[in-house]
Order: sequence, then structure tokens, then C-alpha cells
Amino acid sequence: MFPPIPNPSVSPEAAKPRFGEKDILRRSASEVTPPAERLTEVAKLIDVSKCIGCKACQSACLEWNNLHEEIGFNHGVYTNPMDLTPDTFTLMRFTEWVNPETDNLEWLIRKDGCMHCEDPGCLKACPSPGAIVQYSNGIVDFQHENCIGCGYCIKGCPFNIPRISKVDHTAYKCTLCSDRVAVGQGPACQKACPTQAIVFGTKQEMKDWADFRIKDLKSRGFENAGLYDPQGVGGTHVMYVLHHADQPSIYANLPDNPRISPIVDAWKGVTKYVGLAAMGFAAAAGLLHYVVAGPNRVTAEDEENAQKLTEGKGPPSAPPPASPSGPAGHEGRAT
Amino acid sequence: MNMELSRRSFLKTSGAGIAGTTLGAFGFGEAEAAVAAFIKPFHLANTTEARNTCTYCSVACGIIIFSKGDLRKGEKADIVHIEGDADHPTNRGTLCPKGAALRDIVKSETRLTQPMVRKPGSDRFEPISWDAALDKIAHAMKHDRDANFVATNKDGVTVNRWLTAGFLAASATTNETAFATYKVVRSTGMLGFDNQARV
Amino acid sequence: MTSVNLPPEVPEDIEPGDAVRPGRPVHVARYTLAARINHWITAISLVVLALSGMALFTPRLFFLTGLFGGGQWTRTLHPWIGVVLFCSFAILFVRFWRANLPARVDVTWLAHANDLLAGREEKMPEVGKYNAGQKGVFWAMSALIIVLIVSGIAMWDQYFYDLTTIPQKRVAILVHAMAAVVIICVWIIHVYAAIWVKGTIGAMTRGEVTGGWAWRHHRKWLRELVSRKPRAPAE
Amino acid sequence: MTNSWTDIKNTDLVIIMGGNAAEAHPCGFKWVTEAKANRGAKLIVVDPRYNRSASVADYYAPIRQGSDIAFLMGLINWCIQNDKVQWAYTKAFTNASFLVKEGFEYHEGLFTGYDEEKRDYNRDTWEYEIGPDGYAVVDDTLTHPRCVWNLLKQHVSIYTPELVERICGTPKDKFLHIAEMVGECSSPTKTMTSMYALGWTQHSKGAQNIRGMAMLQLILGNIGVRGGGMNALRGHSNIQGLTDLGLLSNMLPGYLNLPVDKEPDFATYMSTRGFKPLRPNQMSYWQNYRKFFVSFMKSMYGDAATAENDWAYHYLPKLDVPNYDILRMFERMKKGEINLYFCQGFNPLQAFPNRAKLSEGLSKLKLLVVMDPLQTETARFWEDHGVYNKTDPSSIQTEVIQLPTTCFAEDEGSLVNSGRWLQWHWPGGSPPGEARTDTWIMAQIHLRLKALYARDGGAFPDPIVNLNWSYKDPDEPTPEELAREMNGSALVDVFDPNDPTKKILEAGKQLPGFGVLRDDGTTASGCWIFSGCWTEAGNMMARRDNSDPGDTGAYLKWSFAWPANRRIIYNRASCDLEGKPWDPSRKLIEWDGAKWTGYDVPDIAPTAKPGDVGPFIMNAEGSGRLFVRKMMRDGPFPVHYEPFESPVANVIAPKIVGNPVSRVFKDDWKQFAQTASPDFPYAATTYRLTEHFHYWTKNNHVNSVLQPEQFVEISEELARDKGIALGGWVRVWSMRGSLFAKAVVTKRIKPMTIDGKIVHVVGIPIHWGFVGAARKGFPANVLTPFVGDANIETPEFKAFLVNIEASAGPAVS
Repeated sequence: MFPPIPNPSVSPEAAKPRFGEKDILRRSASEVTPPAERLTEVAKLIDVSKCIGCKACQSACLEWNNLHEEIGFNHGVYTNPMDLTPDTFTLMRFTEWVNPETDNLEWLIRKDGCMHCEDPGCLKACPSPGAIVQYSNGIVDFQHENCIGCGYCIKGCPFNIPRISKVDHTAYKCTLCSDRVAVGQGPACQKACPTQAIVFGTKQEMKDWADFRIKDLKSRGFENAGLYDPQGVGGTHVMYVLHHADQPSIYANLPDNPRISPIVDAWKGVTKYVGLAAMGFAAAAGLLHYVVAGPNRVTAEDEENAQKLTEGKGPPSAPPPASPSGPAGHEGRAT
Repeated sequence: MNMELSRRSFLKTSGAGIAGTTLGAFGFGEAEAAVAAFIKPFHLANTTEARNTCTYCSVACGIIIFSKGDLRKGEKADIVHIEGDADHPTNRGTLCPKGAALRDIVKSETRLTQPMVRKPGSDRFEPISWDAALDKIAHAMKHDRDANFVATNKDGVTVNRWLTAGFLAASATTNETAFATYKVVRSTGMLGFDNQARV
Repeated sequence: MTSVNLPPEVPEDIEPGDAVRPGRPVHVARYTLAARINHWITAISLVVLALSGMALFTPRLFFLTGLFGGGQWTRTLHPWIGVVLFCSFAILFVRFWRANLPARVDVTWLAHANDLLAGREEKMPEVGKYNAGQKGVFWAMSALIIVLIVSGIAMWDQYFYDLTTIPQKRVAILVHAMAAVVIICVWIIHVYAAIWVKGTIGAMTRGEVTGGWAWRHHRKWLRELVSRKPRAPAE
Repeated sequence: MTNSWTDIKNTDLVIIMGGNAAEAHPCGFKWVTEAKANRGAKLIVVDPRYNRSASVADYYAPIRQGSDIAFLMGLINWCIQNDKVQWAYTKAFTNASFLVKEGFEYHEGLFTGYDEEKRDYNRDTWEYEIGPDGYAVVDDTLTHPRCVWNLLKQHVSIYTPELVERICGTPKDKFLHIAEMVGECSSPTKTMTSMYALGWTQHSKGAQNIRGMAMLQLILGNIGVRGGGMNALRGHSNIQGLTDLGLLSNMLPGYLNLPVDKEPDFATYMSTRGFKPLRPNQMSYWQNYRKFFVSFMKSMYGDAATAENDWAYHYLPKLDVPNYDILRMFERMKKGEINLYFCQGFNPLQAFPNRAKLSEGLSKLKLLVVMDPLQTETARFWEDHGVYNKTDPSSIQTEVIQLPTTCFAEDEGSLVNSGRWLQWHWPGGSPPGEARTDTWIMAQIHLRLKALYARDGGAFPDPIVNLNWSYKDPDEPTPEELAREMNGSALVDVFDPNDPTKKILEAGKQLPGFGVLRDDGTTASGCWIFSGCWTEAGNMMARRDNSDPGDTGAYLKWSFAWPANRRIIYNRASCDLEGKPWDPSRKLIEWDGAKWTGYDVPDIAPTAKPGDVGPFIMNAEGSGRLFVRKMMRDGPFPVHYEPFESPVANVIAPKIVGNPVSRVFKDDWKQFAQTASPDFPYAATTYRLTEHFHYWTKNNHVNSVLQPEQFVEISEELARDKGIALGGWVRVWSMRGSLFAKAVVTKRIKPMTIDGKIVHVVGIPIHWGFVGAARKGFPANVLTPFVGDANIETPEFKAFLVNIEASAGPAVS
């Protein structure tokens, strides 16, 4: 058994957060000076092979965070609600998978939710300074007072996690219970998980624990058991132990090789710079041209010619020879 | 609340030889408090704890009820949160999806808050005082018991039973309540006395 | 619009309301009041969109959200203004599209673009109501606004979240950003042209230009107007 | 549970059959995952559905609901045939060697003595042969043809893997794979634990299902050892406590029996309760019955219970039938024979079978009193909810009084968990509105009734007016007072029977345990098995020391476990005949040469020599029973009987429908579908979901979010046959009613081949009704048959017949 974290203390002294602004590693749409010393990285490890799909994590999450999800309908599956929502930060996704090698049914149940990427796509995409922060322990947290509800985080996320609330138009996702972690507790889902399919600790401990679990799984014939800590996003602070780590996508479309979409990269990277440059160039070119060439003014001669033309006092000069082909096309029809 | 007796001795043992989580690491060295505004305040601060047992199945998980207000000081207590008791040997702080949502059953919109009566033929409940309700019940019991009590059977054997009334006892009340219930019901001679054990 | 009332022999680059008012100097009615209002709604929308869009485009310009009452308001207003722009521009399009149809002379004009920039206007061919540059701006705006509204709707999660997939949204957002950059550049050219070519702005303020301006820049159009019987302005 | 939740971590093999622990007991199931992770234990799940437990199992096999006995007898047969028996254990600790009386026979599904008319047996031959010394005759060589072992061997021999496949639908290779895994646990150093629940009890032969596994566990040597045992996963938080306290029609607290008509006086009553040992030296602990009974009566009636009046024996009502269980009560209600009914935290309209019948019964009451923290369907049975509860309130003359009670969070006291731990809890919130504790309500009812009888007299007032109610505040006895009363105290100074000068208990002091109870009225104890829960040392149930010496999972200083704080009962059986642990790595207790010591409280007299005294101290034999004598109504060995509604005839006894001794009321026969009925071709079963707790959590918004709406589960094959779409509406109906639900079409249910016939399973979760936060729906009991287990009347919810069709959903009325 992974040793349980002691019960929370109710004393105001113990309730003071032990990390905060000074520990911000990244801040959306802002330059920050990273803290001199990085906190020990934390991680939540979700052992899919131990998960019984009881949804205690969903329940504990709703309770701890005082979320009010709507009562939905049955859609012919055990998953409920059908997707993450602004009030459902975590969701059990059920997949009935017949293992082609053994022909046995396997009920793959994955707890979906924020992965707390080391390189968070949401944070990268976010245009609003400080709406998304990443603490140096790895927790990626949304700061709702700074969120503008644009939904860029949704596009930035390789795991399709954040959801925008229809009520306050800000983005919601798992906070890794930053309020609990800050006082030395684990996330509410982790505490509730009946079978310790969710454990929480330092990232290194979680990797060690995962090794222990993977050994057990291999001994039971799951040769491809392994840890899901995708390096495409720099690793995550929510990791999975999978019995079939060679094919993550069988677990309700867990991305095989998640990374921030190249399109998002292009958008937040080259487009931003090239775009700004292009606009700056256009403006500068105009300015330069004006300075060099001066304004294009109508001359008195032009006015006279116009007067002549209108007054019918003799035809002004014929169209210049630059139009050699003579009447043609529309002009042809117009004359 | 005997919390001082709670020892966390089982934390010393961990099945796989991993020497316990380095809990201190979550605090990350420096003790100085960070800017609180960034992290949502921990909403259990300054609440009162009570050790309780989950009301659902017989795993009997230990729970902690966190309330605003202290019953022991004679105050009203409003439950703000319930979570597993990590000191409990069976559940080690974990809870199932029902246990994790216990606060919402205590505070369910369909909790009963006052005695009600539905009169014969009526299509609704209407309020009744406790006194009136209990008197009605006691009189109905006496009336029925006096009318239908079987003191002896056809062979003249004293049997002292009351068969026209029945009582279904709860499955989540305490032993103490159950014992009080047993005494009251059995003393009347009621035999149609049963509980959830069969289902 | 009134264009349907035009006799078929009217040249396509003459728009309703275009008229010559003889005098000294000559005045030429170039835009009706309706067209001007239409234009300015479009223009203001575009500016507001550019500012709000830029605020969300790069953190360095996020401060621009202050102009709109903060980030939430910026995010809320931007797409609605986009709708205003789209509708307004659609009307503008109907007004202007005929006169902006390409013509042979546009090729010649473009071939002499350097001369224009260098101030050798005399080398330019006679053009109708719009020169190739203006037409380019018109068509570029038209195309980009379509791209922007389509990609914008794909990003407008508040109402259209389910319309597209996230990969599609990502493409949309990139396309939107690139189209926005281009349209801002086009807009810069458009505005610069108006500033550089003196006498132009009056067309969109008072609705008229001087005869000399028309002679200098849109001589063919002027000739066509003169050759027509004088008509009362549309307004 | 013979063992405890925390002990499951010690096992090598978990077999979940007749239950779905991951679904219904997730936090207890944790100990299965611990055993797997740390001991390399394996998990087998045998169930009609590939369920949540199966999702983490090492091996899953399907079984048709209602055929478990065939499977279990098949396992016993396979173990015997393949010598997978822990011989030393079986020979020493079971009744394998006991000779059964001449005349006992089994033939085509029936044992000697069957009376078809009465649907009952004359069980006289179901007994041991008693020798001239008064003890049962044994044959230690196990060669006598009438020794239990040979009778068992004979009895199970028909249950071959082929027959198992034919009856259960479990493919032979899967059955054999499981048999091999189970067989390994016949080693003294390997144990298997059985985790079961209502999947075994809710059958017309539920008790025999459980016996079947208990017998297997005995021959594997898995009872009394760490990581072994028969572990009934009780459903409700204190259902174990209420059972212990005898809140049942025929019980007194501590598993004492209520007298029956044939026991007119105390002497007659005690005459059959001598519990003389059947073998030399055995403890036969029920010999102390009289002490338990007298102490209970002193607790109940105080000074009114005297030696002269046989401890007020006549105050107790006597039974003319075995049971006034709930099925019988609703049958009588329907006939208009019940006037007054109380439901304390109980929702029978949802919880018992054949809802239409229940509703009809409730409509004939004069007064229904409901005490509950929550709205219930029962309290509102008269309310019209359209298709979900169609009624005409004006025609229902039942008066209903609904009393608001506190819930767990607002009260104090103890609950008994599945592992028999009595755990104290403290209140954390104020009751809402005018809600009051059940104890206060019961006290008010008693005091008012007592006052009426004291004032006006009436039918036999004595047991009411003389009820011991000496609480400081009679209006509301405190949990402490009641707990102390259950534990018991000395009424006068009590002296050592062997040395009358030695005072062992002072008057008024709490008893240290049931060992000091007396049958002379000098001690009182409300529930003898709880004795030790609140001693002079204080409230033992409130202990919170979670230390666990030896890492055994015993936690002796956490709360209090009955009996005597013992955590694994029959734990003497964890040692061999010399008193050494079968598996030294899993030592629980051992004989140190002079006494028993160890990590648990020994389940034997501390100085009882290992060779002399058998481990099953409550049994007169001193050993575990493979042959249960006449204690069960439907046979000393389990026999495969089909459910009352079955898709196939009973292969081993085609003429027998259901359990031949189950009680069936006349009208209910008419509401059973015929065997293999073409009108009801599908085998239905009902069950819980982990997101919900019975009919309570539909009142909870969060749980209603997690599982919002009624559904049924069917295979992809059946869905295809019937044109049913995933998530579409279906109508399901039985002989008793019909319901609408959404369809969960799943690979986790597969059609089975039973005796050559394809049988489809329809799974029906139970949780919906017409009150609460979740979407309105139909409880499963609109469909279920009104028949119970032959021994304890648990309704047959797990196996019955239905039909199903695609539907447009319930018409909105």
C-alpha cells in the first residue's frame, strides 16, 4: 500500500499555503523570472490496471470543489456525464476492448482529466496574462479572475481537457487540488480512490511506484505494461500505468504521442512574429514612401483639364499610349 | 473525540518497500507563507472535526465530518465537508462514490424536516406536531393491540402475540437505537418484526 | 440596390450617385451618403476588430483589452463586431463589386505601379472608378473577410463549440490569425493610399472629389461621367 | 465475515462469486488489490456479467444466475477427484469422519423424508449415528460408506465439468482453469478467500449457495486462517448489528431464538438447548445458552424477570409459524390481516419483490408510520406519479404518518461492520428542522403506550409496563446508557463459583465480557455477543489505536469486535494439531506449550490443549460441518435447484420446480412464468451499481449525476435480435409487471448455452423510483417474483424470467 497522506489539519496555521506566487515557473502571456530554486515536482499516478471505475474520484472532485454538474441521461454506457464539462474536471471513460491476442474482453477504464504537462499547451495558447500559471512543482492552475474565456487553452491542450463555463465564461479544469496540495494534502480524487488506483507524491516517487506496479503487471502476462509520461509535452504531472502502454489510444483515445499541435506552435510562434513584422513593415513602408516620395497632390493643371472636359471646351488629351490595345473588354463594352 | 489516540503506526509499513512518501517535499523547504491569493484558501481551516462512520455499506469506512460550529460547545453545526479518515485501518482515508458524496445526502433536498400526516383518501401530506403524531400512533397501537392480541392459542398455550401490526427496523441506525427499538417493539408482542438483513 | 435601375448602357464602373458637378473647380460625386455610412461602419468595425484581435493575438498588446473594458469584454465583443463587419461589408460588396471587376487596363496599370509610387503618374493608363490597386484592396478585403468570418465562427466557442473539432479549431485559429495579419496589412495600404493621394479622403467624408482629382487618378471614369447626361445624385 | 476486510490482504486467491465486491464494496475491495499487488494474489470472478470486479480480475468465467450450487459442487468434486484436499485439516477439523444414521439417502434431487404436500422434510434421518457413549460415531479412516466424507463424495460425483457446463453455461475449459487455481489452495501454505454477497443470498436456495462454498473452504483448509474464510459482504452499515441484536421475527439478541408454540414454558424451551458435546472434550459453547438468555431477560425486564416467573419467559411472544418475515407480512397485508405498519429507515415498496402486491398491501393498512431522514416511495405509495406509480389517492384509505429522523451525521453510537467490528461514531452536524433521533421516537412511543396501559389497562400490559426503562432521561436514553446495557453489568456482587469467598464482580459494575455471565439472574446483558464492548475500562468501541503488530491486519486495539474482540473466528483452525501455524509466514495464534498466544484473541479456551479441543467451538462436534445435519430445511448437502422461474428444466431432477421446500403462497404460484416459457424467454437478474446505494442515493445530487437514469444491460447479440439500439428505450416485462429503461448494450454480457439452448441474460439495476434527485424510473421489483429462500426467506431477486422489446419509452402522462 502506498502510505496514505495524513488527515488534513483544521488549524489556521496549517492551512497556510506552502507555495504560491513566488513559485510560478510559467505564467500565460507573461514573462516571468523563474524561481531560483524549483520545488520538488509532484505527480498523480493513475494506475489503470487497479481502477475499478467506481467514479469515487468524480464524486470527490465534485464535492471538494463544490461543483454542480447537471443530472443528465443514460446514453447506453457507464460513462456519465458523457464528457468533461466546466463542472466535471475528471471523468471515468469506459472502453470495452477485445484483446486480439487473447480474444478476451478487457474493460479499460481511464480517469480522464488534466495531465498537468511540463510543457502546457493551454498555457502556451493563453492570451491573457496570468490566466494560467504553472508552479514549479508542476501544477498547472487556472486563475479565473484573469481568464477571459477565449477558449484558446482548449485549442492548445493536446488532451482536450479545459472547458469554458456558460455561467462565468472562464475556463475550468482539474487544479490538481492546488489548495489541498498547498497544505500538504493530496488531491481529493486521490484521497478517495478506494483501490489506490490514484496515488500522489513527488514525481520521482510516482515513477518508482509505477515501476513496482509494472513489474506486477508483467508477471501477470501484460508484457507491454508501462508508464505513460509522454515526453512530447515534456512529461506530465499526471501519469498513467497502462497494461498496454504500447497502445495508449485504446484507452478512450488517450493520445499515443501527445504534443502541442504544430499548428498551435505555428500560431503562437512564427505567425505572431511574422505577423507583427508584416504589419510593422507595411506601416513603415508607407511612412518611408511618404517621406521619400511625398504626397501625391492634384495639380492645378489637373483641375483645369477636368473643367475643360466638363465644360466641353475642347477635348483634353487623349488616353495616353500606355493603353495600346485600345478599347477592349469591359472598356470596349463601355464605350 | 479520541483523536489523540489515533496513531499513524501503519504509515511505517508500506507493502512494497518504498519508504513512504516524502510528505515534507510538498511543502518545498521554505516555511514562509506564500501569497495566499494565488492558491484557493483551504476551506477546512477553522472547522470542527467529528469522527464518524459512513452510513452506507458494511465496509464501515471511517470518515471525518468538518463543520462550522461545534456541537460539543452547544453550537449549531453546519457540515461543510466530509472525507475519509486516513487513520482508519480499513479504508485508509478512501471512500467510494457514495461515501465521497456523503455531505450531499445529509443536505439532500429531499430530507424530511417536520412530521407530516397523509389523511385517508388525501392526495397530500400536511404538517402535524410531534405530540399529535406520537399520540395518534400510541393510541392506534393500543387500540389495535387490545383488539387483536392473541394471549393463548387454540391449545390453550400462552403465546402472547400481536399479529396485526408489524415493524421494519432500519439498517443504518446505531446498535443503541436498534436495542432501544428492540425493547420497545418486542415488549408489545409484535412478531412481524424484521430488518433489511433479508434483502 | 439601385444598380438594377441603371440602364444597361451605363458603364459598369459608374456607381449610383456618381455624377459630375460642373463648376470651378469641378466636383465629382463619388460616394452616396449611404455608401459612406456603410464604409465607415465597416471601417470602424475593422479598426475595433484589429485592436481587439491584436490584444488577443499577442501578450504585448493585451493592454489593448483595456479599450474594451477588459479581457472578458474584448473576448465577448470581438466576434459580434466581426458579425457587424461582415454584414456591413457584405452590403459594401454589393455596392462596389461591379465597379471592381477586373479590366484589361488593370494589367497595364499594375505594370506601371512603380511609376505611380515614384510619382510618375503621367505614365499611368487612364482608369475607371477604381484602379487595380483599389480593386486589389477590395477583393482582398472580400476574400479575407470571408476567411475571417468562417474561421471566426469555428473559434466562437460560446455558440458554435460543437460545430468543429478541436483540430479544425486549431487550423481555424491559425488561419484567422494569418488572415487578420494580411487584412491589417491591406488596411494599412488602403489607409496609406488615402493619405498619400491627397484629395481622396473627401470622397469618403463629403462624398465628392474635385474634378482634378478624378482627372488625375480616374480619368476614364471622369470621361464616362461627363459623356453621360448629367443625372441627379442619388440622394 | 469470518475474517475482516483488512485480513483479505493476506490471501493468495480471491474468488468473487455471488457478489461484485468492486461494485458494492469498493473500499473493502482495496484489500483485494493489496493482496494482488503485494502477495501476487490472483483474483477469480465468476458472474453472469463481466462486471467491475471482473475488470481487474486475473480470470473471469461466466455463469448463469441461479446455478452456483452446480458450480460449487463441481469444484468440490474436482478437488476430491484430483486429491486437492488439505487432508490433515479435513480429517481433524471437519465432520468428514462422522457416521450418518442409517436410512439417510439422496435420490434425484431429494433427501429422505420429503413430504410434497407440506413442501417440507421429515429430517429425522439427517443425523449422526450416536454410540453407546453418547457421542457421535466416527471413522477416522474415512472408509465407512456412511461416513460424511463418503456421502459427500457420492453426493458431488454427478457434478462433473461436463454437467457444470450444461447447467451453468460455464465453458468446461474455463471451469477447469478455475478448478486448478482453487485446487492449489489445498496446500497448507496457500489460502483462498471467498467474497460473496446478495448474489448468493437472493435465491430460493441462497443459504445452500453459501454452504457450498463453506464446504469447499473446509476441505481446502481455508477456514480460520489468515487470508481465508467465508466473507459475507454485508450490505448496510449496521445490518450486521441489527441481525446480531435479533431485530428479526424469530430472534432474540445474540442469535438466541424466540420461543415457538411448542415451547410453552422455559423448561421445554431449554430442553432442546443443552448443546451437549457430540465428541469428547469439545467446548460446544452454546452450552451457556441459559446464561445468555437469562441475562438478556434481566436486561429487558429487570426486577420483573425472576427465577420464580422463569425470567418472564411468558412475556415473550411465541411463534406459530417459523417466521413472520416481510414476505409473509405483505402476504397478510394483501389479505387485509395487518392494520398497522412501521417502517423505520426502510423502504419496502422498493426493497421487496412484486411491487404491485406490495402496493396493494400498503393500501389495506389502517396506519403506516414511516420514520426516515429522507422521502421514500413507501411513505408516498398513495401518491400518483403516472406511469411510475399509478394510483387513485382518493381510494386509498391508509393514513400515513411520516416522521423526520436524524441521520448518521447527526447521531452518536456504534455500528457493526461486516467484519463484526463495533465502531463508535460522533455527531458532526445539527439535525435539520424538527428531525429527531429514532431513539427519542421509540422512547416516546413506548412511554405513551405505557402510560395508556397503566391508566386504562388492556391486553396483557405486563411486558410493556414492566419493560426495563431505567434511563436517566426516559424521554431519550443516551447511546452510552444503551451501549452499557447491551454490554451488561453485575446486578449484585458476583462471586467465583469455585471459591465463594472470591468476589469477581462488584454490583453495578460493567461486565468484562460474556465469560462472566450467570444464569441465576445476577448479571444482565442485552446482547451477550456484544459483551466486552463497554467495560469498566470504558467504551471499547471508541478505541482508535491503529497499530497492527506483526502486520497481520488484525488491529486488535481499533474499536471492538464481537465475540470477545476476536478478529478471525475459528482462528484455532489456523494451526495444525500440534498448535503450530499451518503457514508459519502467516501466523495468527499458536500454542506455546501452555496456552494459546498470538496476534488475535484465540477462538478457544486459552489453555485448551491443541490435540483435545476442536476449533469450531460453537458446534457440538467441535468441527466444521460438511454435513449439516437437520439444521437446514432443504438438505444436509446443497443440491442444484433451478430458480422458480427458469429458462430450462432442472437437469438433475426435471420434475422439481424451484427449491422443493421453499414457501410459496398460493396466489404467487400463478404469477410465476412456466419453466422455459416462450413468453418470457430471457433470464433476468437484478443488482446494484457502485454509483448508488439502494434507493437512498437517488436523493443525492452527486450520485444522480454519476448515474442519472434507469437502464438495463443486454448483450450485443440480444440487442441485434430484438432491434434494440445502444441508449435506446426498451420495455422489460415479467409475469408481475413491466418497466421502461434505457438499453446499455454491452460486450460484457454474452449469451450462454444451457443444456443445448441459447439463454440470454437481461441485467437490471435496482436503484430508481419516483422520489429523489435522479430521473424518475422504475425499481426492479416491479418484475421480481414473490418467493424466498427456503431457510431465511430472502427473496429470489437474482434469477427470474422476463421478455424485452425496443420501445419508444414511457408515455408521459
